[in-house]
Amino acid sequence: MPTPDTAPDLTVELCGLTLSNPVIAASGCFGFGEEILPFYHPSLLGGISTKGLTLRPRQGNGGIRLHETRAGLMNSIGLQNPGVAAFVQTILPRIRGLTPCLIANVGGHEIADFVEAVGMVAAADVDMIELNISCPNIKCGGQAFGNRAGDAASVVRAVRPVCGKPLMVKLSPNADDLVGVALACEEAGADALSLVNTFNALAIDVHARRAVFDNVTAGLSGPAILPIALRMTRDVARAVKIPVVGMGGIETGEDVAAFIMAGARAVQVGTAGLVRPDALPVIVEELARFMAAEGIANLAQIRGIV
Amino acid sequence: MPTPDTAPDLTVELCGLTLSNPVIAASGCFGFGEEILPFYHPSLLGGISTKGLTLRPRQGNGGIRLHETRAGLMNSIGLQNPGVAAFVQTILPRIRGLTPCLIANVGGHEIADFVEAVGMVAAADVDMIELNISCPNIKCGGQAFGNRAGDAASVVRAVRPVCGKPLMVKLSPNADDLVGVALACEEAGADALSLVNTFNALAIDVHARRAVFDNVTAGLSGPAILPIALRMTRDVARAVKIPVVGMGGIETGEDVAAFIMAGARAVQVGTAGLVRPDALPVIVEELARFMAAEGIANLAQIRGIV
Amino acid sequence: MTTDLHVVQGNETVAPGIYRLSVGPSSPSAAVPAAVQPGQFHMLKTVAPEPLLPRPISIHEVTGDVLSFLYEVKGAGTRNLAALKPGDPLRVTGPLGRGFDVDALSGRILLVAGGIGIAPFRYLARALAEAGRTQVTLAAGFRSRPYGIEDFQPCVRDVRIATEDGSEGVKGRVTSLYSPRDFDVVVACGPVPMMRAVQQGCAEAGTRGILSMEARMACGVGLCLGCTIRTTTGMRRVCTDGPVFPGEEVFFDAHA
Amino acid sequence: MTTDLHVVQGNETVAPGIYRLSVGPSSPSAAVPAAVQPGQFHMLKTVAPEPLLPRPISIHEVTGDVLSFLYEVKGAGTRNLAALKPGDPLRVTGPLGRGFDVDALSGRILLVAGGIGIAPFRYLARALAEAGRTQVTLAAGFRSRPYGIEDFQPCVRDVRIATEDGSEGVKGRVTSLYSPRDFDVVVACGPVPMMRAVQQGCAEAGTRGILSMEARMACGVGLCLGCTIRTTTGMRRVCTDGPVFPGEEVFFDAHA
Ligand SMILES: Cc1cc2nc3c(=O)[nH]c(=O)nc-3n(C[C@H](O)[C@H](O)[C@H](O)COP(=O)(O)OP(=O)(O)OC[C@H]3O[C@@H](n4cnc5c(N)ncnc54)[C@H](O)[C@@H]3O)c2cc1C
Ligand SMILES: Cc1cc2nc3c(=O)[nH]c(=O)nc-3n(C[C@H](O)[C@H](O)[C@H](O)COP(=O)(O)OP(=O)(O)OC[C@H]3O[C@@H](n4cnc5c(N)ncnc54)[C@H](O)[C@@H]3O)c2cc1C
Ligand SMILES: Cc1cc2nc3c(=O)[nH]c(=O)nc-3n(C[C@H](O)[C@H](O)[C@H](O)COP(=O)(O)O)c2cc1C
Ligand SMILES: Cc1cc2nc3c(=O)[nH]c(=O)nc-3n(C[C@H](O)[C@H](O)[C@H](O)COP(=O)(O)O)c2cc1C
Ligand code: FES
Ligand code: FES
Repeated sequence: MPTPDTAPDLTVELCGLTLSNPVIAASGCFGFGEEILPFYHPSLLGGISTKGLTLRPRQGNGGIRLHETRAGLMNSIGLQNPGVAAFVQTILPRIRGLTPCLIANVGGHEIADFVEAVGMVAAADVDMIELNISCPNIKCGGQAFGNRAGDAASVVRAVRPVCGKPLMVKLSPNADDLVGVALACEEAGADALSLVNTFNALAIDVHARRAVFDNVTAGLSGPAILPIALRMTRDVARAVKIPVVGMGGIETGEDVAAFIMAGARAVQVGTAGLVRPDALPVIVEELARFMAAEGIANLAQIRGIV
Repeated sequence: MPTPDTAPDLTVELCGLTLSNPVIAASGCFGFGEEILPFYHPSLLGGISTKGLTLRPRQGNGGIRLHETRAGLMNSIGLQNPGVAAFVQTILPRIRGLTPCLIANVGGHEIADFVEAVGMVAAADVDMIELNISCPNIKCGGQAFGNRAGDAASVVRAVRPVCGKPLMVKLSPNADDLVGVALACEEAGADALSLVNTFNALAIDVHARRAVFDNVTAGLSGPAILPIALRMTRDVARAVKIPVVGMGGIETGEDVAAFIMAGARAVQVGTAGLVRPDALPVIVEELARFMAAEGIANLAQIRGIV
Repeated sequence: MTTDLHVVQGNETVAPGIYRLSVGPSSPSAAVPAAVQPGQFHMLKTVAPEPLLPRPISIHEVTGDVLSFLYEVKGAGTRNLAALKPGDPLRVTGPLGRGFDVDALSGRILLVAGGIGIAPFRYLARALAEAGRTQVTLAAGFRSRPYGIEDFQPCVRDVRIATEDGSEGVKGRVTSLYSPRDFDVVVACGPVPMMRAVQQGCAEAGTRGILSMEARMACGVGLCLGCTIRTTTGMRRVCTDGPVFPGEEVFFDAHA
Repeated sequence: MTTDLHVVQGNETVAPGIYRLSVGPSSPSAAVPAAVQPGQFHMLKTVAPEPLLPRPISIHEVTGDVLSFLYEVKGAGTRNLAALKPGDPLRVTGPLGRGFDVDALSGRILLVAGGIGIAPFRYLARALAEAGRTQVTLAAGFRSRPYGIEDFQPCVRDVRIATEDGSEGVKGRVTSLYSPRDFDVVVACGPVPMMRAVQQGCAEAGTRGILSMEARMACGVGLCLGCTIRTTTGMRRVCTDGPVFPGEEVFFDAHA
């Protein structure tokens, strides 16, 4: 047991990497880690998950891309990104030094594209791959890969051989059977799981009598979803043996503690960092203060206790 | 087209009943309709869905039953109710006159109980049965009936012969395949569907290092869930031919309009009526004002247009 | 029993973290307020969207159509209350629940308050005095400095104070201030562990105990069954069947 | 570029629904504010939990370390701003974005404002005057009564006003107040349809157009890609690549 004046140990081991703390910047909410530099240095965080990368550059979606709901944010960015080649050649050298845990988030609409993209990024100097399987699977009628265990397993199995780096699979909360998908991904070779991606949701402009977003539905994130994301994190963490990175609506250090108690190895924070650019380091400090006040020496003491 | 000074027509046809407006009090958030009398007469509403009834009386859950989250409410009431017999004998005669659309909400943990309970209530003077299939199915390892199409269909098929009244099946948003469950219920003989029940969610008291609720998880309702509930309502309304009653987080007349535009025949309002006892008639007025301002003569003009 | 926007008239700190709020009708033509019984409460909600739910607060004093509340800042809801300024709107729903039955309180009456549990006793003490009860004692316990104990005399003839840190009155718990045998009825309001101790003392002494119970509430008007406690007559709603219960009916095990 | 709590110094109505807010550092020891360029903006968020996101508001005036903003109440976010009182805390993140390049603005300069689009021009006009630009004209269009048009002289030599209801100045659209041919550069800020019309006029006349664009924002600092517009150089973020863009680069079809 620590004496009260021992600083709590916030470190986390994730797939062989040692993170200084469990707070990772969530994909799509942190660019490539450079825009935050005027506010703080990202080495204060456990790690960074990049904006979702795809094999080819994407312009993303037209029309409105953001819409606020009660305690939530809906987005329809449409995976705007420069493509993996530009990432590896131009961006990666610039950002490599920003964090000791650089996670390349990779999306795709076809298995072949996933394989090619993961192969390219995994061969470059990144620390981990996060496979975003919430994207609609063009070959399977537009259902997201992550919605069904079979589809999820096939994309994980396909990228596994080309991925020499730790492979984290990011689960969709819209899955038909979330725990089934999680188990299928573990079985197919995932080294870790992260969840949740955004909830499929709808906003209607009743005056215009149409959906707010051109794509009709969009993804819901933010504090509104926390209680559901926390439940899902616990469900998955209890079902699998590989580490689970939890996320969804985290705003405070105590929220992080809740996800750890629900079984998460580490967490990601997205929307809160959009609300306030310095949110993530503030959350890290809050977590340290909470642990000190509650006499928690390290996160293993509380992990999965609920 | 109405002249500007024609009052909009708010009536709704639901399974042969004509409701004066589409706003129905949601089950579990309106008792049996008597407590509201000091504030307004429930005949101002389209209808009332009663607190969930079970075959035998239930005390409900111990421990904390309510917990607030950002823009949401978690509850774990545990179907506290006096049982169908007491309802039919004692309560029903008292409340029969409160509304022309009295919907008896029935829950259960075994198919045999559902059949017996529905049989008793449907033989009494209620206007419709709402079958709550979100309750855990004791015989199937505690998974809710509503989580799988097969389980949902079997309970609907079992109660259908004993239910001489219109049968509305209330879907769970936690379903593995919501549209599949909806189609299975339609196929099994449901006259209408209502959705969503509460989302399975988790709250942790990080100071006590335990779940807030004795049952660990509890149901999330309120404005936080609206965007997901609205999306689900649209998904189901587009898939089935029977009428769909939408709900989840409705707070305003414009929210009602959004659900109608997403394809709902009518709506239910739960949590908002707990926040403020006169919320439901205020919502009805707001809807009327919205329709008048936008030149919408009746709800059919906007139903399902998104 | 009404729900409408009232107007804040005053909202002053009376001790660290303790405020006294008074609200009046929003217009002279507003409905005449219903008569409020001591021990009843109102659900209060500012116009802020969060927290979602209103908060139950006991009636502290009634003066004409002005309602006063005494409250302690605990979390987001009471923090919103503390930010109210004169002229601000406040949604007030009430009066709610079953208060104290003044007619049934007679003889030597002891009021036992734990911390902010003092809130409903001021109005009750006045009602008891007006009903001619002359043998009323107040025993109030606080963690540290007392608050809300002024103006009880002449309504009560004896005010006894305990503080856990000994900063005022007797050092210790409120239950050390009295012997239940000396009273015909003990009326208590405070945290659950205190209520349990008070009722246990009453039971042993054969003295009637009357408890004003707390519970988390959503609606406050009997709709949701969120505020129930286990009693000898089954699960009862604190908001409509209470908040005042005969002490011997309450099972304390039901509380988390 | 910092994010911290500032203190509200003033927040007055200047016209129905239009407010002028000024904020200062929360303590004398607070970091020296970064120099603010005209056309930059700040993300403002009150301590209220809803709406979740801060709101982008252009810099209206800078006086020492006091920042002023001119804003119109549109929805929940600006309603929260309007409720601020002196002494209240306000989270201010900025200065953000690429503002007007004063060095590149020369010759006969026209500032075209639509409604609350007037906000950034006061600080710009002062900067232009300080940079020795003497041929600056302001054309401002309003639905009804004008606001925010005081104090432009002597920085600009001509102020032209249009109102759609004719209540002041010329009745009609702001674009009827000028001919783009009479200017070397036209700088516009206002609603998208106005910007489209201004840019079209500029294109036809061969005059350089400079537009300060609007978009819904989440972060305001380039993280989320929520605020992009389609331009000849691809999707660009209004918050970091803009809000000021060369008019000929903007495709207006991308707007809903
Ligand atoms: C009938 C009744 C009358 C009351 N009268 C008064 C009064 O006159 N003055 C006063 O200061 N308080 C009174 N309370 C308690 C008051 O309602 C709570 O302190 C308040 O709701 C806390 O809300 P919050 O948002 O500030 O804190 P929250 O953030 O909601 O909670 C802070 C802490 O208080 C606990 N809590 C939340 N709600 C309640 C509740 N209803 N009862 C007990 N604990 C709760 C939470 O578990 C948490 O530990 C009364 C409660 C009831 C049921
Ligand atoms: C760079 C920049 C500078 C701005 N400067 C000023 C300024 O100095 N003064 C001022 O009054 N306003 C300014 N705005 C616009 C201001 O940000 C919006 O009016 C405000 O965000 C609306 O928030 P709300 O919560 O009040 O309304 P909401 O309820 O969010 O929205 C009300 C209406 O405004 C629309 N809207 C929401 N956000 C924006 C937005 N960012 N841009 C355009 N329309 C929007 C919505 O679609 C809706 O129709 C600026 C916007 C940008 C992007
Ligand atoms: C604007 C925005 C863009 C996002 N882009 C991506 C993305 O490219 N890839 C991905 O896997 N997740 C993406 N997400 C999802 C987040 O990484 C995260 O899973 C989700 O927002 C829930 O966490 P939060 O509530 O903390 O934001 C995005 C979320 C937002 C709000
Ligand atoms: C306190 C509470 C009790 C509920 N009890 C029931 C119930 O007994 N039967 C049922 O079908 N739904 C029950 N529900 C679910 C609601 O009827 C509704 O489906 C859900 O709350 C979503 O709507 P809302 O966001 O408008 O509250 C309950 C909800 C709450 C908040
Ligand atoms: S708080 Fe809803 S029944 Fe008591
Ligand atoms: S608002 Fe987030 S990138 Fe511009």
